[in-house]
Amino acid sequence: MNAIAGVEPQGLDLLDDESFRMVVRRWIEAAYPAELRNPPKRLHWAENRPWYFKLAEKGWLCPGWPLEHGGMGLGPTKQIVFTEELERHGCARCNDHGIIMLGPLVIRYGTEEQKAHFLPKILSGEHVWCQGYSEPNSGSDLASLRTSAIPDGDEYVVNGQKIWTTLAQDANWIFLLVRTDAAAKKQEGISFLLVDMTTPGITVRPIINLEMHDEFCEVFFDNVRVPRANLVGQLNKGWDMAKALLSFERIYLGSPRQSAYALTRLRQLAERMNVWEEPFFASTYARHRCDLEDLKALYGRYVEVLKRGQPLGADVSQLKIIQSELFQRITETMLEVAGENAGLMEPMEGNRNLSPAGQYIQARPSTIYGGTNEIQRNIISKNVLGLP
Amino acid sequence: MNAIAGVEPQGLDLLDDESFRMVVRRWIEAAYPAELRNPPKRLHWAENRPWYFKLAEKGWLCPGWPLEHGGMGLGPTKQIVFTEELERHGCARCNDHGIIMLGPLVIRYGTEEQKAHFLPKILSGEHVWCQGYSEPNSGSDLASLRTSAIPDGDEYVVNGQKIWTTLAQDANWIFLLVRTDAAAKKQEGISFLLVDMTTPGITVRPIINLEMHDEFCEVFFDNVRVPRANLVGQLNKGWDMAKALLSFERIYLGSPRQSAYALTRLRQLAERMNVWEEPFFASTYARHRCDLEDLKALYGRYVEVLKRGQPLGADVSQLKIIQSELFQRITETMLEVAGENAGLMEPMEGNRNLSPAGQYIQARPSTIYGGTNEIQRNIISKNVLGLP
Amino acid sequence: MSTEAGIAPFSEDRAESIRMVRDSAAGIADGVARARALRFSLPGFSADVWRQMGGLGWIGLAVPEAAGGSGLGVAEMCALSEELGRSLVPEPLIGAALSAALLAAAGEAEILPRLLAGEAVVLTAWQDRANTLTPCTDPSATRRFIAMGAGATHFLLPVGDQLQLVEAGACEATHELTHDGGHLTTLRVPAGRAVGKAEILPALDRAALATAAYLLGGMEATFALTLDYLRTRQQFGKIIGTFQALQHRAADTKLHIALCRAAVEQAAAALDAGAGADEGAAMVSRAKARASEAAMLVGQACVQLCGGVGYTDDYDVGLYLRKAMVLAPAYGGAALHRARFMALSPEAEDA
Amino acid sequence: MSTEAGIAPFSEDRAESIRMVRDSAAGIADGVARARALRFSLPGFSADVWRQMGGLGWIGLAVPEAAGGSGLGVAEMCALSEELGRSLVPEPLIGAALSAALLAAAGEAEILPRLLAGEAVVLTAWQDRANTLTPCTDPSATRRFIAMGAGATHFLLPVGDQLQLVEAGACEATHELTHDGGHLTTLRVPAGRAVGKAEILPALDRAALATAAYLLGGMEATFALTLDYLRTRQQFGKIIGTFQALQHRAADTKLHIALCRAAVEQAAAALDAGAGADEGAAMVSRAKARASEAAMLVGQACVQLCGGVGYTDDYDVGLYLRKAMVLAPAYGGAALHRARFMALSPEAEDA
Repeated sequence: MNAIAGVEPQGLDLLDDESFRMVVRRWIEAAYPAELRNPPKRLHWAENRPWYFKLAEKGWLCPGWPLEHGGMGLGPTKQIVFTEELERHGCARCNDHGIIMLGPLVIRYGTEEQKAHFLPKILSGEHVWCQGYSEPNSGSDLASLRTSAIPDGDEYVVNGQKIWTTLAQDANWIFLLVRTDAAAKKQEGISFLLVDMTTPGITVRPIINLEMHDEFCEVFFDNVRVPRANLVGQLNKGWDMAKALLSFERIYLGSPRQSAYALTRLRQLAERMNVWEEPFFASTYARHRCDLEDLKALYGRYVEVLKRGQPLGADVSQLKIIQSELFQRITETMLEVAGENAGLMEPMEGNRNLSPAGQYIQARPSTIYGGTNEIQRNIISKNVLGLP
Repeated sequence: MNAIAGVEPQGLDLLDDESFRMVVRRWIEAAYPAELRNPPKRLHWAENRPWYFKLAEKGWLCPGWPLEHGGMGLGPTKQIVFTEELERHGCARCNDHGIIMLGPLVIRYGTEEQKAHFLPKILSGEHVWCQGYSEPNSGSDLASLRTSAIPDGDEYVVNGQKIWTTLAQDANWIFLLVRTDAAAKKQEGISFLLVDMTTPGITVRPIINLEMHDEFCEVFFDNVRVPRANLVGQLNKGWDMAKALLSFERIYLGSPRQSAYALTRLRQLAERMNVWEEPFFASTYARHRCDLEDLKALYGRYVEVLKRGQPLGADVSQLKIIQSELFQRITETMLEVAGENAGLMEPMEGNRNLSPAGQYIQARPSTIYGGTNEIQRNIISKNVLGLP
Repeated sequence: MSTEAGIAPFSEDRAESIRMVRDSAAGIADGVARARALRFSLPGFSADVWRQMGGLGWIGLAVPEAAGGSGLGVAEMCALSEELGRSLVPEPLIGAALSAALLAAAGEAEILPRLLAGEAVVLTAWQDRANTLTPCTDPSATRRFIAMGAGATHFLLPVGDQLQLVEAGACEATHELTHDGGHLTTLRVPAGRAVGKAEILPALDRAALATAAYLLGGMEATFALTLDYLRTRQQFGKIIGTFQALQHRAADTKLHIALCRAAVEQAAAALDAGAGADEGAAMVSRAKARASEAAMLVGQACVQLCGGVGYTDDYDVGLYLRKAMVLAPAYGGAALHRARFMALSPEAEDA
Repeated sequence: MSTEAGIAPFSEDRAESIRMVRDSAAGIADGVARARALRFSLPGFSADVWRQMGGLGWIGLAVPEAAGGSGLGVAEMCALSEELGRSLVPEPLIGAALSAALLAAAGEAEILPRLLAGEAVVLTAWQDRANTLTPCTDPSATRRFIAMGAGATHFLLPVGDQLQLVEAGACEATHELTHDGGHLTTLRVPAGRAVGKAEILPALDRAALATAAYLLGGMEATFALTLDYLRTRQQFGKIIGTFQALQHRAADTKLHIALCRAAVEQAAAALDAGAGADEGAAMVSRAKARASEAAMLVGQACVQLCGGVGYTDDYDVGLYLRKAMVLAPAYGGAALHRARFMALSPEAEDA
């Protein structure tokens, strides 16, 4: 047995961090499909399921889940190393809402029956999940959501509409925030509900975005009947549960990976376009690079919080603002450097690394999703700076 | 008689614009005290009064006043040319509140007695005026001012405090906005009052600013008795009168002269510091220069409005924002270029042109005075863009 | 919607002529639906509309009447381009007007009338590389970045000190789609027919300025959509246009547009008034630099202000940003033009 | 006020040692009143306080114990500098610590003890021009930009590959006042006494990093004042801190400070951990570039947020901006340090 195959999930936690890193790296390099490295767009299930199953087979699908639920049972530091290695190799993001969002929530708040039913189906790839939070009139103000779930016998009847549902067309289950008490104050009447997407009354309509990609969808609910047993946690406490999970999202969105990736691409583009001698370019590039390194330093301070198992404060919003706006600036420089190539749909010269327009357009929504940067600034001014 | 001395105010209006410009230019070049060109700070009365009297003697003190009141009676175009020539030569700004603010107001709203009494005294330099609008708690929200004028017999009794009163220590008269109806809505209880600063109960306290200069003052009013005859216009209509005058201020504050002057200084500094070859500098300078030329083009469009005698719209606020922020950016580049000289109080090498810190500090309040840029942006979004 | 800040530097006569040109655009430039429908197809524009444009005298708008054109000025061409930009009109009018100007200057009289009538589509293939303002005159060089080249009937090329005309069918052409739904063509060209000589740079300047005007029209249109959104969309129980951070971002957007209009109209007026070669070129550079940069800033701000909706292909604001991505670098981007402005425009003596 | 974002890259032991250093600063760095009173005078600082600093072991904080210093690390020196920056302490501690480090490395043992005790003020005159990171070693060159040079008892100069010490009284010195109330000294220096050799660049890096930390402390102090102002000042019947445009500007200010702290503390930790020469210097450059730029941005934002009051000399926020004007370029400004960072720090291979 070689060093890779010989290390089972149970043994990984015994490795020191650097050995763990090398084990992970070698396996990824051997196992990851070369044609899927650094995909220019978010992949659909049909494209990334082979990788999903490879991870599942290896037992490495769910690094953060406890061993008893089929996860890798990694501590925070090793989870971070694991993610870094996936990013380093340019691995595509899976349809991972079941893995990173729903699984942890069910483990924390679900009944034993829910755990036994849902977790194995995520691990096996039988259930592919998507997340139904935002609504057309509840974007920044998520708590104003109106999709309703009215009890009727053993079921809830769900009516309403979700939007910006990532890869809903690939999913067969959706977890929803629904309003179960119309009279309560807005955060207080919300529950967390699991819905089989094959239930009659559900319609999925992909949204084409500026990349001409159908990453997001609208999902319509017309008298959709959902068993009461699919409610997770307490009735009308869904908001707090969802919010607890979102703190993960806030550091994830602040990870320097997007900016780092874009900067590498900018460097390659600059070499191709021969602009290092241009008066503006060297100083602009130096600025981006310092911005990136400083972001990495700041990010490392928050990672340290996670490693020590402490909660993240509201100030983590800083990371999201800094990273998303740096990502945008880097891609704006790409367009300047690219000159007349700036508008091309396909990568220049068929070289996937030279895709300034693609990177530029992907960077646009980074200041919008995950809570707009305006909202993040509100959070900082109120919850960090104590402004009234 | 030569061409200069031979042209009396009455004749100036007959000249074409370019001839007028040359006549003005030659006289300024001959008459203006060389040591006062491009003064690094706003001059006090003791310093600029010789120039004031030279203008007065020539009859050129008040370009915009009608001939019958002792002005030059110039149309808008020639007034603009006149100002441009003063700026071109680097003439110091006089203690000009009587000339540009009070005079026009008295001419428009004053009684015959007021005109006969006050206008000649401005022309003669006997009255030096300052403007009492802002108060400690009424800066951006000027209309909330609280300095009160309570009628008592033939007099008003004034109590309160003004602040940011430019060169109050040089002035012997002040024009005030005062509250004459405490019960009315805030814009509606304000009147316009002229006050002799030698009246008992007035205290002037200079404010030292970041330049270590005493350009602004606080003025305190403690039971100051002012004749009722010193009220200008209708009781409780002072706000509208003052506002009409402020539209002049808004284009004045949008004039490119400060930025143009600063850019020239930046160029001289860059030559001295030998930074034209620095990668960042050439592109930064080019950007400033394009910004300046585009500002000039935009400014010219508003000047054209004045030339045609039309009213300026709320969108003139654009000019003030653009000019003040460009002025600041140019001076920020100055500090970068100056390196370790950036903090020096005195000009570098005794050369008045090389005063990066002085210019930088002077640029700071340009986004604050005359209505902060935040207020200007509010005006644009509400009154120009129609946002709610 | 009044978008003027101050009074444009045009005489009353010119202003009237400009108004007429704008009015004439209304039939063709009436919203983005047509542009949207033509996206991502080849040739990506309508031959019928092209003939209409010929009939309206647009292709030769600034060509002298003696050469069969409408004999109007740069200001009119800019006004027309602006209207086209508002509706993202895909027909290659600016590129074809460049060809028409060159053909007229060269004294060509065979293809020019067909071009002016909208029967031919002649595009000028002057560029062999990105990020340049210098026409390529090498006959063997591959010509690149020809917008909407798939619809050309002929290409016009500077070769040595001559202009050569070549039929599109004789060329080896590849077309790469762009995010605005159009495409850029790369050409390998056989020897063509010499059609005379013309100064290319002044004609390129006019195309650059018209492109700036097109971008300006687009900025105003996308900003108007965004303001509508801000005035109606609600979050947190309030119209989002009441949030000061969004108000101020909108105000900043307005500033960019105002500066752009001032620069474009000043340059147009100067060219029409016969500005010297360097002076005129410097003003064009300033205007194109401003427009290229402002179009990106305005486009980005509008997408951001419209939030998630702004990122959908269905919503029109995104169309304008993607058009700006293509046109900002066309005929030279901001950095290139600022550098040229500095080179051409000496500064006043120091005071 | 907790200003930490995340957890600083220090071990628990170091964190404790840093806390002790910060606490020890409280007696001297207790607000800006003392700094204000000393402004615009020569020498502009207090000999008594200088001796106190010596007594507290600050001048030799990072000098090895074997050489009579406190033997602490870069992180402690940065923490101390940060506390001094909060109160704008005018004594030339960073400049003197640079001299102490050089004297210790050179094995000098005569003046060093007096310097460490606060009895002498030895400042290093390494610079002959603005905008440089390269020490001047020419004996005849005029030395410039020596902060608080009017209070020096001795100057230390790199001459050839030696260090020379010269008494202040033997030099021809001129002092130019700076906007922070201090001054910069220009020196013409006679031949001095050779005191040995030392590597100058690593010591300059530590001074640059300490200056970055001083600026960081100042940023946090002026921002705290500004937040207080925003929380209390009323206009239009509302606390101005409720206006979203001001809130967002404050949030942006916070971001600059957070990035600055991350960069400074990362560099300090790396130097203490024995980072390689280039790696350490690159991190210092990044930290100083960030601090120099952030200090200006933060200072400007705070003056603007405080409105008219912020522009008065009486109000403290202006003191910090004027200190930043002087310290942003000291030991190299942002552009210089970014360029050095790029030169020293190779990038990871492409993925």
